[in-house]
Amino acid sequence: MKKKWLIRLVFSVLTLLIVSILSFMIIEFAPGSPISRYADNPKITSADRERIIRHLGLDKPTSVRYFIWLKNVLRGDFGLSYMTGRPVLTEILARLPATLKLMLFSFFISVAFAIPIGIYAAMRRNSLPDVLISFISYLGISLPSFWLGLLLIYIFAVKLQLLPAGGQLTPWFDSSAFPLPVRPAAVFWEHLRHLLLPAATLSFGNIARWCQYLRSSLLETINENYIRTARAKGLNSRTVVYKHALRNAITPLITVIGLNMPAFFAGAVITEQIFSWPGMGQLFITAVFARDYQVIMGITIITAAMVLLGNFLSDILYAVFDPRVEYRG
Amino acid sequence: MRILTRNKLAFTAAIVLLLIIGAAVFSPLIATHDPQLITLKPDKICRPPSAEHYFGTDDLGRDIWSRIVYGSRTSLVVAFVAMFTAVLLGTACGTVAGYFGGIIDVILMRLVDIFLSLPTVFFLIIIAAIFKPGSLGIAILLGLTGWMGIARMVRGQVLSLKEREFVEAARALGYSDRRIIFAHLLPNVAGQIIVHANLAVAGAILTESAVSFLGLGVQPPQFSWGTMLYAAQDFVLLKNAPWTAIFPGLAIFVTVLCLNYIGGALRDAWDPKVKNSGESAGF
Amino acid sequence: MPEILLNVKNLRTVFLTSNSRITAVDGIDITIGKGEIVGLLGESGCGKTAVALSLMKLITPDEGAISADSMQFKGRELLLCSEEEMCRIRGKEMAIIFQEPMAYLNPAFTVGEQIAEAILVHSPMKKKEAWEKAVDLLKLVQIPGAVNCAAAFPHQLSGGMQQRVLIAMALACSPELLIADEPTTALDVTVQARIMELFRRLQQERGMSVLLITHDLALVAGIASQVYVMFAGMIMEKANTREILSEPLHPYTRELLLSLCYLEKQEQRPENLKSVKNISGIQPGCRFHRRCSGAMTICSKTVPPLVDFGRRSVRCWLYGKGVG
Amino acid sequence: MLKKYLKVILLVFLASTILVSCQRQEVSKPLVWGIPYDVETLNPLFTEMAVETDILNCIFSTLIKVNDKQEFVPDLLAEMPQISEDGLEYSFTLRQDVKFHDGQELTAEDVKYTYEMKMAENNAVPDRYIWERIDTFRVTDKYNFKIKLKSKDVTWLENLAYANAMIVPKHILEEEFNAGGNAVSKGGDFSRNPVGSGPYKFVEWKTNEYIKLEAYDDYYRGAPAIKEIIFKVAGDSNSLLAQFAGGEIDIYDRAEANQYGELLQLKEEKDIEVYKYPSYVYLHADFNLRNPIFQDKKVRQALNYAFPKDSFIENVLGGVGIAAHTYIPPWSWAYNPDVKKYDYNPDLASELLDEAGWLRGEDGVRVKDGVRLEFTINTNTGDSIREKFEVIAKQEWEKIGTKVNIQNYEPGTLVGDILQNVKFDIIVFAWKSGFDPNAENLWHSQQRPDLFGTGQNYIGFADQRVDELLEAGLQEQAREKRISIYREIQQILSEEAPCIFVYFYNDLTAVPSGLKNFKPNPTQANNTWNIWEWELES
Repeated sequence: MKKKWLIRLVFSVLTLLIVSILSFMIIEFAPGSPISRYADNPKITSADRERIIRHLGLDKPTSVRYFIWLKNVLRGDFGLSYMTGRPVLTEILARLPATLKLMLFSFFISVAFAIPIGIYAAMRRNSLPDVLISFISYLGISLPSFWLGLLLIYIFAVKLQLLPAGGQLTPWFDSSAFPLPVRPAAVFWEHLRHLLLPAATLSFGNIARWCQYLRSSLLETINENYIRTARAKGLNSRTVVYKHALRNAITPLITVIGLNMPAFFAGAVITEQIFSWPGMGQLFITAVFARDYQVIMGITIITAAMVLLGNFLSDILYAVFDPRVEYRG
Repeated sequence: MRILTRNKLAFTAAIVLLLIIGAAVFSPLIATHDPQLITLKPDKICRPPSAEHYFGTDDLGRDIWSRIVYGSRTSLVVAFVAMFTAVLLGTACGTVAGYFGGIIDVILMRLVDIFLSLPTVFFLIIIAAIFKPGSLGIAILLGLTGWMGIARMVRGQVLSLKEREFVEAARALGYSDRRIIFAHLLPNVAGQIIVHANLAVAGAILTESAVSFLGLGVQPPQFSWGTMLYAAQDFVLLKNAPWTAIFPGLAIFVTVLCLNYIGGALRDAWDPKVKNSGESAGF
Repeated sequence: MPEILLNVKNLRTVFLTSNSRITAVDGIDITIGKGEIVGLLGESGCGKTAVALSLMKLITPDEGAISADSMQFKGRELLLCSEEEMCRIRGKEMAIIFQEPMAYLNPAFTVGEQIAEAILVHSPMKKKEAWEKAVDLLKLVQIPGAVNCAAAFPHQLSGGMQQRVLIAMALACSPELLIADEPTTALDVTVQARIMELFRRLQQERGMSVLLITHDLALVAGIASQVYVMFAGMIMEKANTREILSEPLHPYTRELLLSLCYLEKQEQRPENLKSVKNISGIQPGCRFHRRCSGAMTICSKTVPPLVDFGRRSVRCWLYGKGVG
Repeated sequence: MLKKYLKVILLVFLASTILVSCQRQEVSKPLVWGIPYDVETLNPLFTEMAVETDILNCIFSTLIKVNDKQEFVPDLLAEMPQISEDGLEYSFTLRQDVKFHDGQELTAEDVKYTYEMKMAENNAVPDRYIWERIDTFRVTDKYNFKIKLKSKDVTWLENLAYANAMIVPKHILEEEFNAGGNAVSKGGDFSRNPVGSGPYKFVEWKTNEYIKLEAYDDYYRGAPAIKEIIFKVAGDSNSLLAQFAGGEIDIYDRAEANQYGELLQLKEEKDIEVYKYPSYVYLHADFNLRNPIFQDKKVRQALNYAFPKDSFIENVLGGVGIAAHTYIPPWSWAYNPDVKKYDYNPDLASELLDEAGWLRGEDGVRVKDGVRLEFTINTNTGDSIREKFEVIAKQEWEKIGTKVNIQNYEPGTLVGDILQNVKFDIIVFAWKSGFDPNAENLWHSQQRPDLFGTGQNYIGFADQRVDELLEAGLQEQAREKRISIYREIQQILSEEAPCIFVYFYNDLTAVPSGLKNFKPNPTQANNTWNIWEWELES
């Protein structure tokens, strides 16, 4: 079994390599170049341009640049950003925590809401609450996050002024202004109140999708015969649902959630933009527009690695929840 | 048709969807105005819904009702083509990988991983730059970049289904792989596929709008519900002329809703497991 | 007549589907005495399983509804028992063995866990003790390598093993009434015999009653004292085993007896709830009249009443002059 | 269990809300300035972004400044430089009371070092344009230096007023320069910990969150009144508006035109002031003169006549903008009020096309010599105003018998490919004029990048008279003579109509009404140019 996972790991690394080659080629074929940002700067002379191209190492052929890049990456050096001149890794690491914080919190929120709501809807299927839940879910699925985000900002930040419209922390927030006993609560709240709106925006669609998945999957499971066995043992309906049905119903959800990892990143790009969240999303967009190859490659590789990790974890979880898969697979 | 009448809700949904499709086909008959007609007069710009303009006008004085009617053409084509592409690719890949396993599985799943981790944005930019796709092109692109989820889901389902007794029985009876896949496996995965397909339609309508922002999707003067919604995402517009955002949003919502109800009924008809539980609505 | 354990009067079970109602059990009476083994005989789709589920009140409101004049178990009226009370009865006082073992075992848990769970629900015990008891139970049902088996997942076991696991699970709390729905279909003849032997032993040692539901007359013949013959949701004949075997009254019972003589190997038809559907769209008259060689005019018009002959009863126009 | 679960969530939320209401006691809040995105560097040697200028204005000083009346005033200099008769040599005298934030005195050596840094071979500074014109740089004593230009250029001095001519400290950069192998990096230590001589000291830069500055008490003009300034990154214009409305930022600079109404409405509710003032940025639709269709002046004029410029400004921009008729804004001293103005006149446009020989074909599209009058407009995606320009232009131009296609590109592609490789028919984007009317890079025939590899004359405009005038304008010192030079250039440009000058932007800035001495500055000096003077009355 260990060997199996090891092989999987090797394949993941190979996948990363292929992704890096493809990305490099794709970027290379994209119109525009890192110096196209100077096209509208009247102060740049053609000599300036050539000098910058040389400095960035862009005068070398693509394949040579790829191998230089690869060699450096293997040593942990992702190069310097063309935009800021700082190491790509530094740039990414400066933003990754914020992105992860938002993603993990939203993930937690999504799971925390989707699972009970999904169970509730399945248990009372076709009742009024279920119909309402599915209605809201469809709304969540058909509402674009940029729209929802703006709406939330308008209500909670502009009108009610309850929560901040953006940012991760108030720049002048000073925890020492609070007496010691409430200080942890104050810090916690300071973090939480900034997280609430973006996390809600990022989670709404997920909650909608996941709870409907779970509902449908639970309904299928509840019709399984082993549920009857469980009830025949004298288990109360709660145990039957939470232990026997849920355990089996959750497996398809795990795949869906694992697959949502890239979507989470994509969603984060828009959410981060709307809520001025200091994460990677904005870095990626500006890097794309500025054709900052180094940053793009860095983010691509790191997110690809995270996506692979997510898939890997979801596969492990899948095997844990559904022992049949492990058996022959 | 017999499938649908089983369930009044699904029946209603089917009628509504037919109406929407009808609107797309017969746009010129249903639209009250030229959807592209810009009227730069203060009394025409951002007007609320009225007898003249059922859904009001947008910030260039265009009739929103007519734009929604015409916009359905782009949106539906993009959504359905994207969905079919994704479902076809995903199901094929997932079934083959899950059923045959071994090296085929490994290769196909690595392919999925690669596609999942590629920077889709770049992919889209380049293809858009090279081919200048119209709405059909975008639809196929969206399908090509969105099949991986379905593939993994189908594979997972097939993996656990093929351990089930009926598949083993079928195999023991010497049925061909093709017969087992089409007669035994796919009908059992169909429920989940329909769920995914439904989501894919909604996803495609929305992704198209976001992608347009990057310069890869439907560009003016062409428009879709998604781009209408995107154009209305402005804070000021949202506050002062909410109908510019509400009606395209509603159009998407109703379509998604209908598809889901129909999908639910189709799945009931398809999936033997849920049949006798009286399960009707929902995914 | 021993002390009565279960007494059911006029049990009706209706299943709901999205477009119709199916009466799977149509007014049957069953009485089981303490320490008695009673057979419920009938072919696939006759509603046997529905009876089993109804007795345990395991039919959910979504699936259908049960009704009866009374359902007395140990002097308690089950119809009046809340779901909570039923939970206490199920598995402890009344247990059930399903056929199709693979489908009735949860694929996500080891069989040991599933058996231990059945024990833990009803008795305060440490998990480890329960596990040990589960292993004992597996030994009891003749599973070779019970310790390994307990740690296995259902899909890792053969059909016969799975069936025995289900039996072990049902026996976990030494129930007073065991409802065994085709308990030995998946087992080969020797194991089948051993299981029957086990039932008999438990009956004698612990005074356990068994409702043995099967299509296999031979199985019933060997073990049951009373036999109910069921066809299309109704009891056709009730008698003690000897009488049934020696002097079957109902044409259907006779048919069953004949088939026992001629068929060496019983066809193992999978039977489950879905086949109950066959009953829908019932014609008036005796349920059996279409297959009956001696059908009369009245048979196709009116349902015959259950004619009571004291110790035995039969539902056939041949034997009683009912109404009309 | 479900209910309990939901209850707990609700409880946490309620408790948090109560907590926040208790927390509402305002701590001494700094002045918060919203910026739409994070800056790239705080090293003025490498700066390119307007937002960077906002911040660098606080930290660094320049030799001279451009004030809100668009006049040169000395900053680090004791007085404006003396210019020799031939216009080649500039003599500078520095103030003697300027100290960097670390207490070291700012001297002529620092100025020279700044120049040397710009010119250092290994430094990847984006532009050397202004510095390359220097022939010699001579430090005469601690506070005096002389610069001699290679050739006469009356516009040269202006460049010294902006962010990329800010003076950096030699004693600090030297170390990095030597350690970096005769190079400093755009992302080097100095760019994240800048030390300047401006009114504010750098405190903290949290990537993509905020940059914090505090008052420099030893500033030579005296300690600034506002003690702390934070430049807070706020995503985009929607976010900026929301954060401004929610009180999270105090100053919203460069608001969008369509937000003007909203800001005025906010003014009713809050204590704010909204400034609307003309800017040097103008939107234009360039004709690609390499395309035979556009080589005929009459076609270009017709398209100019057929676009309803005034209606566009009134209805799409809500009046936040001023019609442009040339690249020089109406409030510039060089503006020519008598240029040809293309007021909306579709009939005249049709006539012009008829005259040019473009006659309507069967489908209503004009044809000449078998060529249809069909072309494509490009702009960058994500800019709703430009997209609106396109659809309006399409509607109006098709009325006069053309076929218009629209094709937009993601910004990187538009600039890097379509513009740079002049692959467009008509391209819509904006330029920012300098406040000096010189625009050699746009109109001189030697500045066509496809032919000469330099310049921004993407239109491909070539007019001998304009070339001469542009060259003369650089040599001429006297204001009156320059006026007549640039008036003639504008005359020719408006007649030739190489593009549609659409409108000059109006800049919008919303500030707390208690902010004193806020003097908006539409030049590249930006609005923080006089930040030392600001005071905040509550």
